[in-house]
Amino acid sequence: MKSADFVEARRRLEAKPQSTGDKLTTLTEAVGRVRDGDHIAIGGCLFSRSPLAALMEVLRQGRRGLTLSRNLMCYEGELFMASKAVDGLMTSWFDIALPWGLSLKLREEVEGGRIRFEEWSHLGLGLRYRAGAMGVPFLPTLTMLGSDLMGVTDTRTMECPFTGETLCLVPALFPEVALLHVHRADRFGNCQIDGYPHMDTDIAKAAAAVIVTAEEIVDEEEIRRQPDRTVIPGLVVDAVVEVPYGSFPHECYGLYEADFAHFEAYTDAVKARGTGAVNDYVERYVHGVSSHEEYLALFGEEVLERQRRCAEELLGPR
Amino acid sequence: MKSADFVEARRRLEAKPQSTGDKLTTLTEAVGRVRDGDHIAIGGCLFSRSPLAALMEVLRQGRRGLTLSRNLMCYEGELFMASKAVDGLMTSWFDIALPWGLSLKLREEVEGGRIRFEEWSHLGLGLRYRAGAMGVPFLPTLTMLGSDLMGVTDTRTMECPFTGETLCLVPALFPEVALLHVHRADRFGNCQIDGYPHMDTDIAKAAAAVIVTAEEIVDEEEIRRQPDRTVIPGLVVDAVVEVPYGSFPHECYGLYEADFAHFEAYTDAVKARGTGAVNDYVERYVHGVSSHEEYLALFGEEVLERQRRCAEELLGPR
Amino acid sequence: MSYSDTELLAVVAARQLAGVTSVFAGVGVPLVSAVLAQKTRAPQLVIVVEGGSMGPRMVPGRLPYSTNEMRTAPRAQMLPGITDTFLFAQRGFLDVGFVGGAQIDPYGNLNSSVIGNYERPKVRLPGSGGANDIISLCRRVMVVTMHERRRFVPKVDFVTSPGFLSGGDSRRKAGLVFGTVSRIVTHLGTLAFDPECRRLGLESLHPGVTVQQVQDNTGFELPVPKDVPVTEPPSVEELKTLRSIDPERNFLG
Amino acid sequence: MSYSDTELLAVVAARQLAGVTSVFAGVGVPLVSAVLAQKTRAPQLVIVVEGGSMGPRMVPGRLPYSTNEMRTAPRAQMLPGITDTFLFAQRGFLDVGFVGGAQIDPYGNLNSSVIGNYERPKVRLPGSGGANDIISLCRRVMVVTMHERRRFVPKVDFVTSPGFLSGGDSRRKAGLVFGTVSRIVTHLGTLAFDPECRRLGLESLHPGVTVQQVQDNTGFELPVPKDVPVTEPPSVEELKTLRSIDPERNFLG
Repeated sequence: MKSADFVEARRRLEAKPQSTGDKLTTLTEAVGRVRDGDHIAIGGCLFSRSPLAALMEVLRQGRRGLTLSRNLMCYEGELFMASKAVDGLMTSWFDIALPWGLSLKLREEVEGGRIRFEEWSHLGLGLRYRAGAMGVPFLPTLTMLGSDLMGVTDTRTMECPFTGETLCLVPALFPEVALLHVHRADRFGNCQIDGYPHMDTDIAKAAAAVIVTAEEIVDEEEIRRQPDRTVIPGLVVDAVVEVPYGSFPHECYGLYEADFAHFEAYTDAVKARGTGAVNDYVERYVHGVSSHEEYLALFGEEVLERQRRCAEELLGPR
Repeated sequence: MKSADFVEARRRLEAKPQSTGDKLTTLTEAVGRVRDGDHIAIGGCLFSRSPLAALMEVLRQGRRGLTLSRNLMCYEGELFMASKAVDGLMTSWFDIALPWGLSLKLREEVEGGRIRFEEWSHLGLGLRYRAGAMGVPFLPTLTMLGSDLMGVTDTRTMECPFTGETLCLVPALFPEVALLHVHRADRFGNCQIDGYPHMDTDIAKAAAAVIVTAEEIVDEEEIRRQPDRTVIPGLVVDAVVEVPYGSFPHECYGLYEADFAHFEAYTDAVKARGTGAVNDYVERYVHGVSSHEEYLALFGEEVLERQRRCAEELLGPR
Repeated sequence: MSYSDTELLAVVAARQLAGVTSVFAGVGVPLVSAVLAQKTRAPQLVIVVEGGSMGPRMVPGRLPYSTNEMRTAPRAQMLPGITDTFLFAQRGFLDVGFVGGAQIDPYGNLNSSVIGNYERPKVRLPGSGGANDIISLCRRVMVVTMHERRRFVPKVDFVTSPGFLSGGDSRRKAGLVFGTVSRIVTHLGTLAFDPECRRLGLESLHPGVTVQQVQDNTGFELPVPKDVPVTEPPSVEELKTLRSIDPERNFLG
Repeated sequence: MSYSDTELLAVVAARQLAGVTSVFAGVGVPLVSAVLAQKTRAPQLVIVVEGGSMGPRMVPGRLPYSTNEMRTAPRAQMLPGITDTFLFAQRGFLDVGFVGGAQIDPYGNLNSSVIGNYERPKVRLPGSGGANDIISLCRRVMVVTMHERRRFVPKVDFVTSPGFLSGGDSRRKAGLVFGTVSRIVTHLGTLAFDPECRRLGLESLHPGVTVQQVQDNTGFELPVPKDVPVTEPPSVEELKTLRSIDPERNFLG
């Protein structure tokens, strides 16, 4: 799957009006920046700190022809396929997790030749984002060498000019859009994340446009009180939106645990009724509501509260 | 100046007994790991979070034939030259800072052809450590290209196989020893740093042996309470020592400000009496004392307390 | 004390971690084994999980389902980013890695991508995740898996994670300078590689398992040494500890 | 209101930052100028310092002596590592960079390494620090410097930081795809590059300065445009604000 090269990617950044000002906006406006055909890189990992509210809004706005990349892709990938919003997926792994079995939707689409599925190793894809973040065309690595992954991706081997060893070069990836969910941000887009950093900072720096949802928008003085906790500077962010429970029913470290019962109900439905159940899910959770608040109401206060307690039990109060 | 290549560097790591156990020791024992001829990479930057207590101990133990590398090198480099402990210096900048003028000692040694002085750009040297930390033989960059720095360093240019652009490749640097000073560590060597990270984590991962001094050794549970603040894992550390004011009279972010009056007195002495004053300084501050406690006593409680207040005034209480 | 196949596998894998400083483990049996090892023969073992957790203390009954959720993090020593976690392995800091796969061949190559043709597969599997990286970068890797004929195949449909490739020095020649696959640990026994040709052979049998049984469950010929050692059965202590780690048997089946 | 050469330089440099989003500035006059710009024409300006500080609010009277001490950090928005700070520039996020040097040639190449022969120099200078990186990686770089004949030389003894190298497209050909040196700001005037041959020429004069004076302080011939614009003198407001930033005149001399 194609990506801008590092020269085009930088020119694109330079051509964009850069702002260090206020970027606080609504989810609708922020996600409205996504265009048909864009490559969207998704922050978080699997069902941890996924920008689900933003992804649901992308679907609600009816985007088409997208490419999605994510280091480990969860059922959000199924929702995009069911919505026919996506042409290509780039990942190192696609599933929910061990207890919930293989993704039937992915199987149908790939086995039926209906989607481009490009697979990398976990580190391989991570280094693609990192090369992008660094503004270089590639990074050298020892991973992926010798495997058949080399043959199905745009990697190269080279002889190291310093050592003569064989290296794998993974090309930089420059997505059009990064969708990220963080713990807190100020209105200028300076972001802080608790717990796992995942690949969010690399994705933010690599992308041409960065859309952030945050559990909480805090006063800029709160960010400035602990600048060593900031992981994404406002300088690279285009839009920021306050979205409490913006990852739900995926988890947000320290705040709420993933709702495993929800995963179970979803996969049970797919097992029972086939991938039509994915369409039903999209109907109910994407198009059946008009906002993230209505979406959360489908889960109910009690469940949100319960998952908050689960997180606190596990990691202690914040 | 030579460095192990990435294959040798990894073999060296694998040959070393690796420990996840207790590494708490004394400054004398920890620094006793340094051998004549070693390449020591120095953490912190200029007069910020320098591992001065450890460096003074290296001199006290009489090491010879060392190479020192540091992104910006401060007067500690002068002390090593005056002690004839060092054969080579690798840095991007050598001085104290603007108000204190050029380093007379560096001038004498370089202009007299008595020391190997290898200069990189700041990022160039940073990427050398980072390549080492990543376990790859080089990293590509656009910096240093076209400059005369290319001709005096072991950089290469290559044509990018993806884009055809000319890239500068900086080779990985794998020092024998990393000397680092951090805010807090547990006895297993898990380290946390406040404020500026500088290049410490890259240096720690790149080096064959890692010696850490910490302002405070804390219970492991305190580290585990905020694992997202840990920047160097115990896994990579060989020795850890509690050394309060371990950077003094350099600064430690948030804890004490650099003692500029001390810099002034030092440079005034050099200006007045020539580089013999550097030898005098070594006599007094290195060999005139037998421990870091005695060294601190030369500054006096009052000065330490004053510099602590300066830091608090500037950044607020911790 | 009786035990299930999965329990046996977990106990045997845990024993492999005696003296090990760090283990790169995925969720399920590998992680349960690592926790068991910590509580038995390897108290200083640092568990590393690819989602970015070093040295966590897993909470019994709250074991994670994935490598990057907060259940994987309690009281960790460090939470590096995912890319940086793998780079610790690339630099050479990580001692042992545990991996698995849907197919494994006589050279230890693993497939977790597709069954059948790559472009139009019969079964599309989840993919490498970190398996390719772990087997390429850790010092020593062990494959931990149930022993089934459909899994042990003469040739994998796709090399997702490289073992010894086509044997001999082909792994080294491909640029994989470091790391090695040291052993396959299954619920029937352990398999190891010939030091020259790098083909798998039987190394040991678990209690009550016959050579024939292993061969029947392996889709290719396994050389058998003259005297095959037999594994010490899981002790009561080991089993009790194991069961206390996963009391709801989410992973022990 | 009268003003010193350094004050004039700081005011003129600050004006260059109108509309700029971020400036990569070293300590001394560049940093003072950046703070002045923030307080006058560029309230949203994010100051970036190579030691790893983004968006700090400098404390008047406690300005830093180096790019990485805590005086550079108060109430910053972020404190990235040094390498990562430069990588923001390499990726293209940083708008303007301010640099200086002991020598500068007609193509804007800077020397901060040695005077004389490289191996056995007459004067060993501190070295590049971040200057090479800033001029190679930022979008636009301005040289901010006192205007002295010994500084403006026909050929630098060593190219520490590349301007337009030998002119024309030689910078691009060396692989420096991005960034440009847009202007030299001195206490006498500003110099700019010919868009084709990339040689310096006079662009503007500060109040009361003659062309001859500039030429006398420049070690090579400067083309002079027909009508040379004259800089607006520093306003009372600008000077008052400037002096409030460095009340002890550590950097304003």
